[in-house]
Amino acid sequence: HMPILQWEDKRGLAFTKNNLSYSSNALVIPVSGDYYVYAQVTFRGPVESYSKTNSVTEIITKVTDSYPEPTQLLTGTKTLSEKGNSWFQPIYLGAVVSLEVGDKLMVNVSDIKLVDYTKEHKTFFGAFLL
Amino acid sequence: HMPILQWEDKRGLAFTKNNLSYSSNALVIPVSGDYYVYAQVTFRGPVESYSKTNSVTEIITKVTDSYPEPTQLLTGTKTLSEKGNSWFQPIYLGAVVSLEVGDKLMVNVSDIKLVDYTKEHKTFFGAFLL
Amino acid sequence: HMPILQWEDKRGLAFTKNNLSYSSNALVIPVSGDYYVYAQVTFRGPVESYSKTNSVTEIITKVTDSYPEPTQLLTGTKTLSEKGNSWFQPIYLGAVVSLEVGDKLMVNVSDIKLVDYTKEHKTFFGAFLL
Amino acid sequence: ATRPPCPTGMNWIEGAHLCCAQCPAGTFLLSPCSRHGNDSVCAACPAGTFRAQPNTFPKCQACYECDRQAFQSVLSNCSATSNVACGCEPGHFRECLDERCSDFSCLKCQPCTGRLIQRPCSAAQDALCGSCKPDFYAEGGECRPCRTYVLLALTGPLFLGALAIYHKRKWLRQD
Repeated sequence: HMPILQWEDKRGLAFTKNNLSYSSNALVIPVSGDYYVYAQVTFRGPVESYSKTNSVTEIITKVTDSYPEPTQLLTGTKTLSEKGNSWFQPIYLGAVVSLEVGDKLMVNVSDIKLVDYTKEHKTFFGAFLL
Repeated sequence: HMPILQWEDKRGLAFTKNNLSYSSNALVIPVSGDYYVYAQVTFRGPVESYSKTNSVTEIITKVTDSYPEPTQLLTGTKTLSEKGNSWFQPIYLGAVVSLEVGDKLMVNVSDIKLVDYTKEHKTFFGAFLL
Repeated sequence: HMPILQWEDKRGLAFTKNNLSYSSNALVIPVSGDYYVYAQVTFRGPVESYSKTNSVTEIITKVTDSYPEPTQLLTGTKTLSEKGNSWFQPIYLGAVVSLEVGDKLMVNVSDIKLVDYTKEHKTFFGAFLL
Repeated sequence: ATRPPCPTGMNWIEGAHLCCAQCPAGTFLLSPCSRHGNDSVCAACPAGTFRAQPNTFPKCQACYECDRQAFQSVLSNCSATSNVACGCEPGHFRECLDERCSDFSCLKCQPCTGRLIQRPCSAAQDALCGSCKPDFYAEGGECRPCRTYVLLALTGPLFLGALAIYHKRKWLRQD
């Protein structure tokens, strides 16, 4: 599996709404329904001891207790053409998905070392019930 | 006109909510109001017998039966700088628009051969009433 | 500070309602609550008499009367690799933020001369109460 | 919502639940008709907006603008019934972003220095440069004028002459 991003949900901007809660890097769905789920990851590079990356990927996945395999809900994937010098690349995803109580939402990335998590307004994740 | 994307709305993730229905590649508005409309198209290339593409465009358009011209609601256009080798490029669009019952929403793309429709979590289209 | 974009709030697709108002280039929040705030800016170049740009940035900021400094809510920043010839680069941002009555929302950009203001469906800004 | 078909020239107005006469191009529906259908209240499109066709829309469409900073020029201004039309400034040609060319950039025409012009630059496409002009020779993808050595010969004495005067003046100044 691709690495999963961890989220800070207490301090600063990150917050949870209508009692959606983050626990162990997943957004836990409190009530079944249709949610608009969204996430942006800002990738940046090159990162020191690091071979050339030629693409970055962000995937919002759903894990349901009753089903072993995570389901890929939304994917943003972009090739990079910035040869060698420093680059940054945001990927935004958002859509309506039908979720059940207890479902867990996570954000997977192609390479966690490339994620710019320094500022919460550059990399964020959330959802709201319609 | 630019080619219009067709959507699969029965199987898998694509689904319609609050009785929005897809018919002949358009999302049909069941009740007048303000909707958040969104779509992501993942483009990828190069595609075999294919001259160089230097940009990709995604446009969400509205068609009203009583008016002969479609209205462009949201546009994402990106030039490509990945010379020759394989590339992929997602474009996400989303905004609130005022719609009337019977209005049809469609997604036009600059070149349908470049659209990656293999996975529904990479290319998707939807709307919800506020 | 980075320059602030001015917006059209009446003509064409633009509208304001439920007394969310627009004044001196800011959306003014009429009632406290959680809002989905979004904006897309299409950047383009080159523009005459203009040195090379190697990145573009869009920031949605909040200004609160009770706090002198604007708060950066959402940031999209992208390096450019289109050497010399003409380029287009859209940046979309959207997320849920908790706002107080009287808060002002603005869109700042790294360089106003690079903003494609020519069509209302390429560069847009909005918010709605959840 | 099942809608009865309206006679031609009239549209179903959901709010009023009536068929109303269409407003002419250049106007929009300010308020729907009353019962007998053809007294729709139409108003002129405000400045900066237009409607190219008869309609019953509550608003007109916003005009586009030409991208003056990116070398676009205005071919025709926006009117109440037509959108603005943009072209490219002289010395530039249009590079379309899609087949319909609804979006395009204006790129500088190539100068064809020292070359024959097979096809001059036009709004639709760049100039097509041919082979080197007479009295020009090709070197490293460029066309250079042949008579440079003649030029050098001419400038030679001048150059030497200038040197002599320079020395003389410098020498004079040293006394």
